[in-house]
Amino acid sequence: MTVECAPLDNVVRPGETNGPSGIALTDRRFVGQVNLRVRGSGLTAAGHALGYALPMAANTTAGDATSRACWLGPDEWLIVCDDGKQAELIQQLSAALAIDPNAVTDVTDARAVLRIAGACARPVLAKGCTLDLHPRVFGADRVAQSLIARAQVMILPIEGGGYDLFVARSFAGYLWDWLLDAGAEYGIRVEG
Amino acid sequence: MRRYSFVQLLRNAVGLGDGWQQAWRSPEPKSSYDVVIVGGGGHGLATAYYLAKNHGVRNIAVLEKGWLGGGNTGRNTTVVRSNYLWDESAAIYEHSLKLWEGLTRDLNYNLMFSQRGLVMLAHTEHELNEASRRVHANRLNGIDAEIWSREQTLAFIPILNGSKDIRYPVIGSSIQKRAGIARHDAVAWGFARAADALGVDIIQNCEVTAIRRDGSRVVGLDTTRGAIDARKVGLVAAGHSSVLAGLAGFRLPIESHPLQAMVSEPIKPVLDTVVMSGTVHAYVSQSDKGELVMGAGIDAFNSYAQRGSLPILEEIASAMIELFPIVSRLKVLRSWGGIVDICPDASPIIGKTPVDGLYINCGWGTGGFKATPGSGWVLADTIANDRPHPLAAPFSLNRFSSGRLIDEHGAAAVAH
Amino acid sequence: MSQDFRLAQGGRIDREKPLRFLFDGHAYEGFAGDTLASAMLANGIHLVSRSFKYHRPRGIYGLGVEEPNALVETGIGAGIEPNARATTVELADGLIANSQNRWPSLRFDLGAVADLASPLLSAGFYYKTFMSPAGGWKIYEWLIRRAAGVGHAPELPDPDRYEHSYAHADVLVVGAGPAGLAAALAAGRAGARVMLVDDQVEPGGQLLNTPYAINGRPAPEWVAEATAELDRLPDVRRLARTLALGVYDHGYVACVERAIPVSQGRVRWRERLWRVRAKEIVVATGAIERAIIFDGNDRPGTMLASAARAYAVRYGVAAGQRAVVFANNDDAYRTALDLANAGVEVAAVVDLRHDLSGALPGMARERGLRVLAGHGIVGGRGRTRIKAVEAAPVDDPSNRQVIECDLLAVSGGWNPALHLYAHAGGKAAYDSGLAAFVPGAPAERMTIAGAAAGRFQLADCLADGARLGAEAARRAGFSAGPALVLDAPEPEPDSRIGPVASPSRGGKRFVDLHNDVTEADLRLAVTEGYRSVEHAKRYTTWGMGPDQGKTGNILGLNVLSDALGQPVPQVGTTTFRPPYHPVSFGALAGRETGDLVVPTRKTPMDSWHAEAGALFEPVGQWRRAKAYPKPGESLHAAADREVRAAREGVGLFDASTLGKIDMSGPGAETLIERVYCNNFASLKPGHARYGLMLGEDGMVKDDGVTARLGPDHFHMTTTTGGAAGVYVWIEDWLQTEWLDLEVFLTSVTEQWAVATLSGPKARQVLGPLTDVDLSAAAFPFMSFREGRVAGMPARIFRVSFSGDLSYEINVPARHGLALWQALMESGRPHGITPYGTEALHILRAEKGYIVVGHETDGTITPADLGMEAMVSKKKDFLGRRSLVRSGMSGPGRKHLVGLMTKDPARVLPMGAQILERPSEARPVPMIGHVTSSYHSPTMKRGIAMALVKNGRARMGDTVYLPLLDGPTVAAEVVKPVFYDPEGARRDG
Amino acid sequence: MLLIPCPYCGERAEGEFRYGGEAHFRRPDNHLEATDEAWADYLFMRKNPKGWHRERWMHLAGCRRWFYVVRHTITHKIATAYKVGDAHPDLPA
Ligand SMILES: Cc1cc2nc3c(=O)[nH]c(=O)nc-3n(C[C@H](O)[C@H](O)[C@H](O)COP(=O)(O)OP(=O)(O)OC[C@H]3O[C@@H](n4cnc5c(N)ncnc54)[C@H](O)[C@@H]3O)c2cc1C
Ligand SMILES: NC(=O)c1ccc[n+]([C@@H]2O[C@H](COP(=O)([O-])OP(=O)(O)OC[C@H]3O[C@@H](n4cnc5c(N)ncnc54)[C@H](O)[C@@H]3O)[C@@H](O)[C@H]2O)c1
Ligand SMILES: Cc1cc2nc3c(=O)[nH]c(=O)nc-3n(C[C@H](O)[C@H](O)[C@H](O)COP(=O)(O)O)c2cc1C
Ligand SMILES: [Zn+2]
Repeated sequence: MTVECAPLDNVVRPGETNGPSGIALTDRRFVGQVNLRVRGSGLTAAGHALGYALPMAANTTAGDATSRACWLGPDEWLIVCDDGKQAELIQQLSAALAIDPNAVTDVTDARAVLRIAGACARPVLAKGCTLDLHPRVFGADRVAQSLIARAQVMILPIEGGGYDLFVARSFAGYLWDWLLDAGAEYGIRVEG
Repeated sequence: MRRYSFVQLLRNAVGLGDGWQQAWRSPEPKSSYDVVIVGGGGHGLATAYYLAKNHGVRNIAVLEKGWLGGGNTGRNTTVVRSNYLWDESAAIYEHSLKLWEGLTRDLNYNLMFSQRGLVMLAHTEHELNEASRRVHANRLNGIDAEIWSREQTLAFIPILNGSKDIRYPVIGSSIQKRAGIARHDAVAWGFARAADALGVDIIQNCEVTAIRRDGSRVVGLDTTRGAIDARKVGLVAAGHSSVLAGLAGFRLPIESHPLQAMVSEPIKPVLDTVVMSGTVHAYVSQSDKGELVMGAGIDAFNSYAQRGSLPILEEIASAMIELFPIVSRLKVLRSWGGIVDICPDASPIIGKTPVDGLYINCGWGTGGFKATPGSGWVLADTIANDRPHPLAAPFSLNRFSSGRLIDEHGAAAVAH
Repeated sequence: MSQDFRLAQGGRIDREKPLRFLFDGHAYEGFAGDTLASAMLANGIHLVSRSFKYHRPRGIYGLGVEEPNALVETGIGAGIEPNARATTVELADGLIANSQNRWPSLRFDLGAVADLASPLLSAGFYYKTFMSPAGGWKIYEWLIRRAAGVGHAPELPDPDRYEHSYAHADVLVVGAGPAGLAAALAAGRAGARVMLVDDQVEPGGQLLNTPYAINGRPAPEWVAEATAELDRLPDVRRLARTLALGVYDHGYVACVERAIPVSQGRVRWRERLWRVRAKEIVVATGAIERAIIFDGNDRPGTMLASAARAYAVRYGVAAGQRAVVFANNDDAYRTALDLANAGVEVAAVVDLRHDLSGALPGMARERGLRVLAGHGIVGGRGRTRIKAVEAAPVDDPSNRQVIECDLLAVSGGWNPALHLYAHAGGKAAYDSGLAAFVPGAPAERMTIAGAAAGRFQLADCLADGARLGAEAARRAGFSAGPALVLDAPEPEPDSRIGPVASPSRGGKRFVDLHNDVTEADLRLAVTEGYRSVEHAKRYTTWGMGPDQGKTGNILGLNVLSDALGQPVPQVGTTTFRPPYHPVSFGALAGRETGDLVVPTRKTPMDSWHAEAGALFEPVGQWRRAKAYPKPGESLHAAADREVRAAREGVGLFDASTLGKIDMSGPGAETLIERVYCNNFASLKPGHARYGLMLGEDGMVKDDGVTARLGPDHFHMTTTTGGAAGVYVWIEDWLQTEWLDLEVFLTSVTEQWAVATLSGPKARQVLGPLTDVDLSAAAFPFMSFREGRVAGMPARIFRVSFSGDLSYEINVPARHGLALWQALMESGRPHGITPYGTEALHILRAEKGYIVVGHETDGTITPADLGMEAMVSKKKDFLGRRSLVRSGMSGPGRKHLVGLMTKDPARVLPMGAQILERPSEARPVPMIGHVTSSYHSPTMKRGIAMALVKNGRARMGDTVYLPLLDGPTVAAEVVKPVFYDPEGARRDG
Repeated sequence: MLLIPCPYCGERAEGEFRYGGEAHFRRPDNHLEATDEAWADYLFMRKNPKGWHRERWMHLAGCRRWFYVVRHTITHKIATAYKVGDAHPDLPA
């Protein structure tokens, strides 16, 4: 088996910190991601394959223990799962959608996933993201695509406060640097 | 017209003069004119001036809906240059630059035309290649232009960030030494004063609300100050061209966008030339009063509001600091916006319209201040002779159906 | 070190915390809570600056952002800030301040000769002179520039940090005076998310500056309670030292927060730009006092009455020991009383009005103050500090009396601070009672409370705030909370305000202190026909200085009104523009400078390139390896070596940056047929084809290879720079025009890492690593296979941009680096050489392949490029209609050709222009230009591609290229394919 | 920075969008037979009104849908936004 290289493997230094550690920053290295495009009758079929109905409301998610579907657009979802599980998901979805127009695309490697956790995660993101992440507006079942500084991201809240940030692989280094820089005010700690 | 001179100034200072007179009259509009120019910006006033001066037309009015020069003439960043890529553009801008060189004395009004040079920075190989293409073309068009090395560039602009370890290090530049800046307001006022002296009626607070036609011919205008008959009409209304064309019943390939500029607080001289950067995206000069005068790009959306949005100003500021780290602690004093009329090929439209006797000059977008005298000159000639001046011919409206566009997006990469 | 002018008691400064500071090298002391200005005044410093044009001595004039005079330089070295307002600089221990715009010293400034020459330097004088000799302007300008300007820019880069933050508010309240506090409380009690910003260190606004009472207790007590309550509300954010700079569309407000100054070490950040998106904005920015026009109204020691009073009440500083108050309104009497109460001797109140029947003048008289009704100030004495004023009856200006004083407190009434309202599109209306502009029709999402609305009674301010705060919360969706009960009785001022100008005896009467604009200047402008308020402004520069006319605008309008014989509202106003108060470049830029200015996109193999010592170049946001020079090797030599390797042996190139779009669905074929001008219907699964994309204008837009993965499934590649644009564009057509097509696009640019192996030995390198049959028969040119490479899942495309045998190997990005390493390893015996973009360009130029953006510039058609054969005659595609416009064909169009210089060693410069025959004439007709040019290691000579008018008809002709450095070079027009024209090698 | 109401995602900052200019201008039917003038009209002529404007936006950093907005070009007020295929709402008075 060859060595797999996550986008930030050369960047992340666990234990690195730039102040009293209020925020934890982690590189999740690989997160299974399947881009699903489907409409009409395929929606139900996709729901069957996943074991739960696709979230139809904009900017919401649905899921179970194995995967979570994030609304990306009126006919588009990102199905997030553990790395390694995506092939199976793709197979199931493709099989279920055989007769419906669809696109099921493995995009696991297209994005890095950075996790920022801690009470100050929100003010850090607020330095570069125009979204209102106030818990009243952006609750646990929400997801949003937006920009953080100059990087496009998908923001997924995590349990216990904090966010998973999905960012195009080539921007990962930029976003990582940006987060470290923005978090310096509160102190940020890189976790392994 | 009483001539301005140092002696006059001195006499008035010591009380020997007989006082200053008004620079132009404010006459009531007459009921009819040979030529009416709509738009009292630099281009409109220059058109009127050259119609009177070069073509002997006497019965001319310039109608301005607000105050003279209150459009883009009064809110631009005053960059004057002629180093455009295509022959057609080079010819008209160079014609204009030559006029600039004698304009202060011609108008007897100090336009503070300052040929301090203009440096277009190159930060990438591609940019340098594009610059090379332009400079080669400029030279063969008789326009002074040079390619400068990184070292020459840095030596000429001491406050420029010379580090090689930045995102977009300066790798070279092109310079036009005869380029520079001028005092924007003075251009409107100087042309107005000189045109007025030749009998042109300059009528402010007079908005054109309708264009009257008899068949395919223009016969007059309705304005907020009454109806005015006209044998010929020139529309020179920059940001509002589409609106006026609409009144005359034809369409233009133009979109109006906000373009912003800003000035810093006045500081002692730090920058002796004009600097533009396409990649880092800003351009700047320092006015004689000491402010840094800056701009960059348009807001993407159509707008007739003379204001733009904050991100543009933030981008200018960050570009400025990238280029000139010492500006970081200086302060921005004021920002403002104008409405620019953008053509699909970033070149202007000058010439006849589908309506007989109606001529148009528009689409100068983000860069027409520099063309003020040249554009006035060729439009005056076009109106007087009812055929396109040779320098104007390539810029006709029908180039859009023929497909013979004059694509100056490259030369206008950063709006100015 | 003594603070001789510090009052024995009072003020909100902390007398326990002395702070030292330097002004012009002299050491002084102030207290925590001081501004630089209050500390200077406490030390009796009244001469602080020189004016812009005439270099007149100037002192502290105001209290805050309205300050027109007291501009100083603070800090040293890299920490210098020019043009800092002494009135807004918080005192910190060790603060260093210096005066500006004077030479050799503040007290003795040679520039002051300008003052003597002032009759020559009237408004706009420079437009009338300096015109001869022709060309003389260069010298005049040099002199003028050196005389102009105010402070000096720092000479070193800024060491400080600037933050940006976005914030969201249901209700944003600007100003924490009584109106703002009440508004924030009312909105906060309703449960709204409130943001309250105020530029002062402490909340309270005017309540700190004058002894008001609320609910029967000193107002500051209420301020403290209100603040405490706000701080307890969970959804209220209160920001001190935060100035709202500008209001933009849809409730977007920019505010800048200053850090708390520290004595030692660095602040964590110096300023933070808050970009607030507010559903509702309550503007409670108060009012700014204005001056009065009179002869010599700029002497140090002259200041706004409200400032003199605040220095006494808030800072415990006597701005003078013997004061004269000059008034045209009742509020000035509060100043007189407050000064007297603070222990300053009030020599007289000079009031332009005759009839002083209001309560406040009455109180002053009762207090025993001398009140000169119907009098104006007509002159004064003192050069660097006022010594006396001359007062005279308005009706008899020559009947002067001299009143000695060292402080002249001037109150010309108040101007509501309407700047933010104007930014939001509000149109002010003139209130002749206040002689001021007040808000007119409402602006979007905005209400205006308190003094900013022209409501100057404290009770009204509080009531306004409470009402508008609750209403704003309601509009934002919250129902009202507990009501605020606030009671603030105070004597009613007389609403009749007097004139803003005093009679003149011919002295200098300033309407704009900073820019030294006088009443006479404005009158001259009108005489000369600059009658529009905008012309008058620009001709005289009135209101264009660093203070933007905050104290002088109304004065000027009154002058214009008089000169034009028009009422003030008819004269109009100039436009308030952001920022409300100057803001640093640093704050606007935030962290978007230096390393973070623009993202640097990196490929999965980037770390390898970096370790290999690659020379990178920016391509859009990407960084790409340009070449891999060995130690001591030049870029050229490296590129040469890399090209040779890729031609003769094998090279490896990182092509990961190419745009990649996955297209699938039953309509995919039709879609591709429409977006490329060449045929794709005949493309079989497993095969790939080069596609050319045109804009609707018929011009070449992008190109790339597209492979058919399955009947309804394609993998499209685009240029690196075109990736985003092409994606958006195709989606546009799909989503808005071709709704009948069932196709899904998914961008997979980042999913795949791409390594291109090229050269005759490519097969030998790849062979051992893969299970795919690489034989030419099994895997021909322009086909693609899926398989494994070094154990990784891969898509291999047999395409070539170099003209030699070549495989583009795509693997999921996580494997990119491993793939690269495996190929390097496998290639080692064959001398595999990584090559960069420079070599790539040479390789493709040798083959005459175009690069969009080099051979095209948005004006080039397929026919121009010699690709008309590709263009389908049968199908419809985007841009097709445009190709048959009259200007798009026929003679005169430029064609892509090759150029070979007569001298093979000569490499033409990129962009060189082409002449039919050598000529010295200028302008001279050009027939084209060089689009790409390199030394070709393969051909061992210079080669170039060019676009030349009618180029294809000129094959074999000689053309001429005049170069910048002198020579005119001759070159032969040839076909634009220099290497392997038959294409045998790529098919090998 | 405008606040653009994406009909799918809700109000978002302008920075997430790409602007597409005038909405609903039509490619001439039978465009291959269209006159040069009609074609130039389609390619280049734009309404550019001073007032209410129907325009195209794409939510690039969001749902990636193109949609339409009715916006006033002087006040920048947005009256409404609608999806492709929706009935065109009337322009406000
Ligand atoms: C911020 C900014 C920076 C710029 N920087 C540069 C630069 O550095 N260099 C450069 O060369 N160019 C620059 N430009 C472009 C330049 O300002 C313009 O191209 C040029 O000034 C146009 O001149 P004009 O006389 O045609 O238009 P304007 O000065 O706009 O005059 C048109 C006039 O028509 C009037 N009008 C409109 N409608 C009517 C009506 N119905 N009735 C009567 N009158 C009407 C308007 O009120 C206006 O006064 C800049 C523009 C802006 C906005
Ligand atoms: N009697 C008079 O003639 C007269 C005239 C004017 C004011 N007043 C008194 O002044 C008080 C007015 O109360 P108010 O609450 O309306 O105003 P205020 O002046 O008390 O408070 C306004 C606050 O807003 C701040 N501010 C202004 N512009 C700002 C900006 N752009 N960003 C951030 N902060 C900004 C100011 O620094 C100040 O702290 C009342 O007590 C009133 O009686 C009296
Ligand atoms: C070259 C140039 C220099 C300027 N310098 C200043 C200046 O020093 N101070 C100032 O207040 N405004 C300055 N302005 C801006 C004008 O005050 C004004 O904002 C601009 O002409 C647009 O008009 P408006 O803001 O009234 O709409 C300058 C404008 C230009 C074009
Ligand atoms: Zn959306």
